Amino acid sequence: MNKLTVTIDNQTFEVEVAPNRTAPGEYAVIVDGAPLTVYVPDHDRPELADWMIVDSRPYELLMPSDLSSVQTYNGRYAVTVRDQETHSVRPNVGDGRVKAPIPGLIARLHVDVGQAVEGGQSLLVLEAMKMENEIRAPKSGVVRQVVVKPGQTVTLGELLLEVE
Amino acid sequence: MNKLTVTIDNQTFEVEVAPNRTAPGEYAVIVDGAPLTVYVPDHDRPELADWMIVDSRPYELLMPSDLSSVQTYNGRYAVTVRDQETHSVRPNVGDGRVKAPIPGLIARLHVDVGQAVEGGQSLLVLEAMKMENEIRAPKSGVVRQVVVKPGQTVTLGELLLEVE
Amino acid sequence: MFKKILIANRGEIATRITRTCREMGIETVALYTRSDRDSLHVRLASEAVQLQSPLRYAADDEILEIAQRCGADAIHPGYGFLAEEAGFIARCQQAGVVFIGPPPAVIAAVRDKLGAMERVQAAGYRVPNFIDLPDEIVEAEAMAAQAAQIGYPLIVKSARGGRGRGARVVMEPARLAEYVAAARREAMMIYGDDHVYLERAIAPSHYVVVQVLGDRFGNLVHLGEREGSLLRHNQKLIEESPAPSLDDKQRQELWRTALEVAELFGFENTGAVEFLVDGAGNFYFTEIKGRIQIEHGVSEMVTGVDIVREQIRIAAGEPLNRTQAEIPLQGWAMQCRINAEDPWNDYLPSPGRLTRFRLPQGPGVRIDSYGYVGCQIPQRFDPLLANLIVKGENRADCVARLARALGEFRVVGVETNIPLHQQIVREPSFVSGDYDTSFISRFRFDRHNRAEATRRDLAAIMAVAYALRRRIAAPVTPDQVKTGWHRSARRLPS
Amino acid sequence: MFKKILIANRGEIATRITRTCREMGIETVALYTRSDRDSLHVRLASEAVQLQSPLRYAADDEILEIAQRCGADAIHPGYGFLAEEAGFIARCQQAGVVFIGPPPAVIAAVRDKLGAMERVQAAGYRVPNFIDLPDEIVEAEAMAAQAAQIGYPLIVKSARGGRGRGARVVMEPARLAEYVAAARREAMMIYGDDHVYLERAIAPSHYVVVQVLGDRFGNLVHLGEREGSLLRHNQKLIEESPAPSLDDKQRQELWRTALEVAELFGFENTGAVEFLVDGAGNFYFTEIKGRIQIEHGVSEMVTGVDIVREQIRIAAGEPLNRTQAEIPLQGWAMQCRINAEDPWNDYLPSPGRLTRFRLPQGPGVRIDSYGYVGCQIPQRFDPLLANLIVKGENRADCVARLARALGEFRVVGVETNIPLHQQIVREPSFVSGDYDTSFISRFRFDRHNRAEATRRDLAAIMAVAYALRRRIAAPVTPDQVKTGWHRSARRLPS
Repeated sequence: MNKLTVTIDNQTFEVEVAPNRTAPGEYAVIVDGAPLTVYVPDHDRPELADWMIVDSRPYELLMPSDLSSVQTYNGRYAVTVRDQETHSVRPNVGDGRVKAPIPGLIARLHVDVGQAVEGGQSLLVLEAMKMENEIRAPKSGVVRQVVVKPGQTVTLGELLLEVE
Repeated sequence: MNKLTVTIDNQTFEVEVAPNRTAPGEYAVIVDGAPLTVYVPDHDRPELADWMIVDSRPYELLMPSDLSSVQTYNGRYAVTVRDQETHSVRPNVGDGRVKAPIPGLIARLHVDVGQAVEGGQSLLVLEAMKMENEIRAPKSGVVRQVVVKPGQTVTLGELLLEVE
Repeated sequence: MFKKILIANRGEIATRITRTCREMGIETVALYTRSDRDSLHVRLASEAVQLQSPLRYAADDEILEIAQRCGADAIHPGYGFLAEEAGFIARCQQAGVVFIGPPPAVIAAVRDKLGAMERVQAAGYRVPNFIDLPDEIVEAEAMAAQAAQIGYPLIVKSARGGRGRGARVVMEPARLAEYVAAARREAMMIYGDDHVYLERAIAPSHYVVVQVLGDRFGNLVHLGEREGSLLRHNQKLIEESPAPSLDDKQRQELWRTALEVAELFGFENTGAVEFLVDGAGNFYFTEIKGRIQIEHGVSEMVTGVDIVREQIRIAAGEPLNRTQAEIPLQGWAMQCRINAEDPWNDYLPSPGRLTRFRLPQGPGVRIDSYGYVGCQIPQRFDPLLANLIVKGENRADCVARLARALGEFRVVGVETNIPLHQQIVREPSFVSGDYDTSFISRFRFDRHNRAEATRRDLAAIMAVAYALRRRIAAPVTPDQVKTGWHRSARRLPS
Repeated sequence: MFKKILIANRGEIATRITRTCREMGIETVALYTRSDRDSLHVRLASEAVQLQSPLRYAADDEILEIAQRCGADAIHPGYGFLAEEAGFIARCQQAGVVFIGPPPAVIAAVRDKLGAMERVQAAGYRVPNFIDLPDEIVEAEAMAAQAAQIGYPLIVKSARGGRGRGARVVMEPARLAEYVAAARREAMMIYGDDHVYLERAIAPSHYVVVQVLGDRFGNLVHLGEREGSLLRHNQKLIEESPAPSLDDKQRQELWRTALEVAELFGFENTGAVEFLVDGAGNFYFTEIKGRIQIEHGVSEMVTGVDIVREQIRIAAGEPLNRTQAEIPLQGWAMQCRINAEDPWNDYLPSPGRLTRFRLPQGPGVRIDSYGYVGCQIPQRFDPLLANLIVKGENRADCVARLARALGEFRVVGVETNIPLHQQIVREPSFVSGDYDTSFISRFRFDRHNRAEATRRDLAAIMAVAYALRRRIAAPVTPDQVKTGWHRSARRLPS
């Protein structure tokens, strides 16, 4: 039995979840005290497990592996899942290391090492798919290092610069 | 270099095929003396290798693993591929053992053990997808054994009966 | 308007109905069996309930109970299963659940194929010669005596099913008893009733139906006609609208007749008034289908009317929101039924999991299917996997578009009849529109009239495919080539 | 008619053009770069040639050479790249290859955005206030002096590109120099020419264009209008036809004006005459696009005309085969541009391999895309992945259908803006049709007005997803739960 705090859009739920040992793919879930049965039809084929049935209500689902959102027939919902037995299940972000969110070409650099920046300030422009994409500071601080130069091609996740 | 005899619909070609050692995915092919270059764009991902480019002509392809046909944008072509270094590359069929070509229910049996049958004669009726499917004798002979009974469910490839 | 509709069907038609309900803001209850659970009609529903009865989608009591339990205020039957069961419709009415279709009295009248023909004949319209074949006639001689009154060739038809499944053409007296027995058996299997009748075959002929819409206030309109003469074993392969076999004068007369016949039956909701057209252009009423048909999309394409939406609106008691003059007939539409079956292996059904399912796209192309990549196509049910419907400005554009769309449509995981359709749409008699019900019997498979240059390219391709498979099956080393490789290749799953 | 057409483009438009060529029986030559090779436009072509020049699809010399080598008798440029390059068109003519588009003199006239506005103004039609900003004006003061003549807010536009990429709105003098520099840079990058001009912004307003077709015999017709007021950063997100912002009287006047303006330029082939409509209903000519546009399918849906087919026919010297009266405008159509980008992460482009690509199906839905399951979406090019086009009997049906189709459309492997479109099509101002170019700036992301019952279900679902992932990442044993598991979970690719 996992005790979780789940936020969907702006609403937070206390959720307990436990697999039904006698019915594979079925989970007994209690949301804010109300019991629900969640069935994972393709539980034996995780690569196809893109839908679930809550009581009798089917939901097609798309979600990133960090469970930070979910897309259904009706659109996208912002999600956070917190395991009450641990502090956080989300990857630790915002440590100031700015990585390329997409492969591309460094078109322009707006900051130098040692420069003070404010959170949200434009750090550089990454050109990809014929678009100029501004990369902004994740937090206020000082630029500690700049790893890339204009004209340089970067790959996904490559460290660009660091704000301290 | 493989020497093959390839029949497409009703036309037979003598074909030699050799991989280009310096260009991965590229094959030098000689068809009835005429040289062609065949490129397999997804040669490094065989599960996606469903198209090839002949000289500059792309072909999308669907083919069974026994290479007995090929479907392209323009339709289906009957195929035989014979390796001149061996007798046959096609699985040995027609040995008289009649197997279920589809899972289903034995609706009716038309023959008994010991009965003489002619090639093409109806042996039994297999019900599947709300259709009655007649299963016919692969060759003339005598029914040696009948493995199934009416009302029985059979799986794909299950032995039904044998004609000797 | 309804809040929630239970859709008592499966596959492409259940998915099709779900789509319109979604657009109308109506919740849906889907039904499914274990083997059918992957279908899009389940995934796209607001609620989904697994059927327990072995009767599956024909489990009338269970389905009505589910509708009540889920709070559905209406049931859409689709086609087949519970679509034309007067008893079921009456039980729905008693239970306070609206049945989306004609009222039970209308259904009873049109499902009585013999009575319907008699009524239409009595009203002065032409019908084929026919004669009842009551159950008590089981001796070959007695059958032959009945048959002699209408002559050969004739068709044995289910009194409940009419044309379609279970119907059998008898060319000569010697086969009559055998075919009647088979037709009775199949009618029992499909319709639960082995009552059959004999009808003089008008063959070759044209199968033409007029789609009608009628509300409960007596307003009745048609949505043009469809031709479905391209059949194999009484199953339509391709349908089109307008009918290429009719000229404009015949067309007008057919529409008028269809509306008059529908009025004879007090017809309500949607249905198709069906006719045979002989070589001389005479048309013969055969039956009224009191339900939506697989090929309804063809009429939707030429009229712009969503027939399922109109069915729902009419069942909810709304009047038709258009007059005949407000229903333009524009362009030309055709539909290919894409079946999971193998035409090169006796049309055996081909269940399996779809590993590729690339739909054709672009202008004038519509797909109605329950499939998607990853979907398991069940073996238990009808092999219809998808309706491919295209529209063009005229018939020539429409045929070219259909050929283009078939070429783009790629399915891996099951065999399909797409290559068969590809051959049909290139047949000169199909391209010219000059075909009738004898088309398939005259159709030669694998006509080898294709470009030699393509065959040469394909020979090269198949040689490379052979070389690739050899490498995948077992990395080639000189030893293996000479010794055991070919045996291992034979063990590959085919 | 042409035997073989080289399609000098990529992605959805190249695929779109290929489809019509297939239907016309015309062979095609596709071009591709290494990163673009998976695209459907390559797979569906009769021939495909890999581009060598780093200019890629803008490599005019290489492309003309390929056309000649392959024996193509015509080139279709699609949009962008070589679509409106008068010099290239002239070189095609000299080489004996037909360019499918307007003649070079017409292109030169309409690409000269300043000259075109002057000409239309001189003919008595309303245009926005504008002023040239020659290259030699680089000082902020000089710029400000020019700008002061037309007033703020104003738009900096590329003299070659017009509205769209590179255009920038300037609200106050302080930002003018900065924005002009940025616009010049982007104009150089996109169009190879940094000439810009200033135009008084009419904002909020409506962007309305009239699609026209003209043959070389002087026949000119329109295919109704489209509204494209729903923009983000000058990129249209949703287009529709008819324009909801116009009444029938305005519509008629707009059509007449568009045809008169097109005639002013001796317009030939297909194009769009573009207007801004202010809050008072006055419309201002802004430019003529001398090419097919991304959103042409919307006009195809309401007219039934295949615009690409007409382009090809006109370029082949055929006269228009219909009069204005023979072009019915029926129903309502809308298009969503589905981009491979992440609206929840600053709209960053999202290249990747499509592992799911489930298209919406059913009545009134059309998809134009180059994608399919297994296709690699490249990073180098425009993020446009698919045009989703739907048609309904009226605007309300069309909006409902669009919402339904967006819900069915499932893409895995790249992020898309589908969820953004889903929010937009439920916004009251969009649903009512009462929106203008200020829509996106007033649009609030993630408006939380959805059913609480759904949120509760999703909370349960996310809890199960969490439990499932935990099991997949590492089978749960009591030890692992308490010790190291959460660290390993963080190492999952996100």
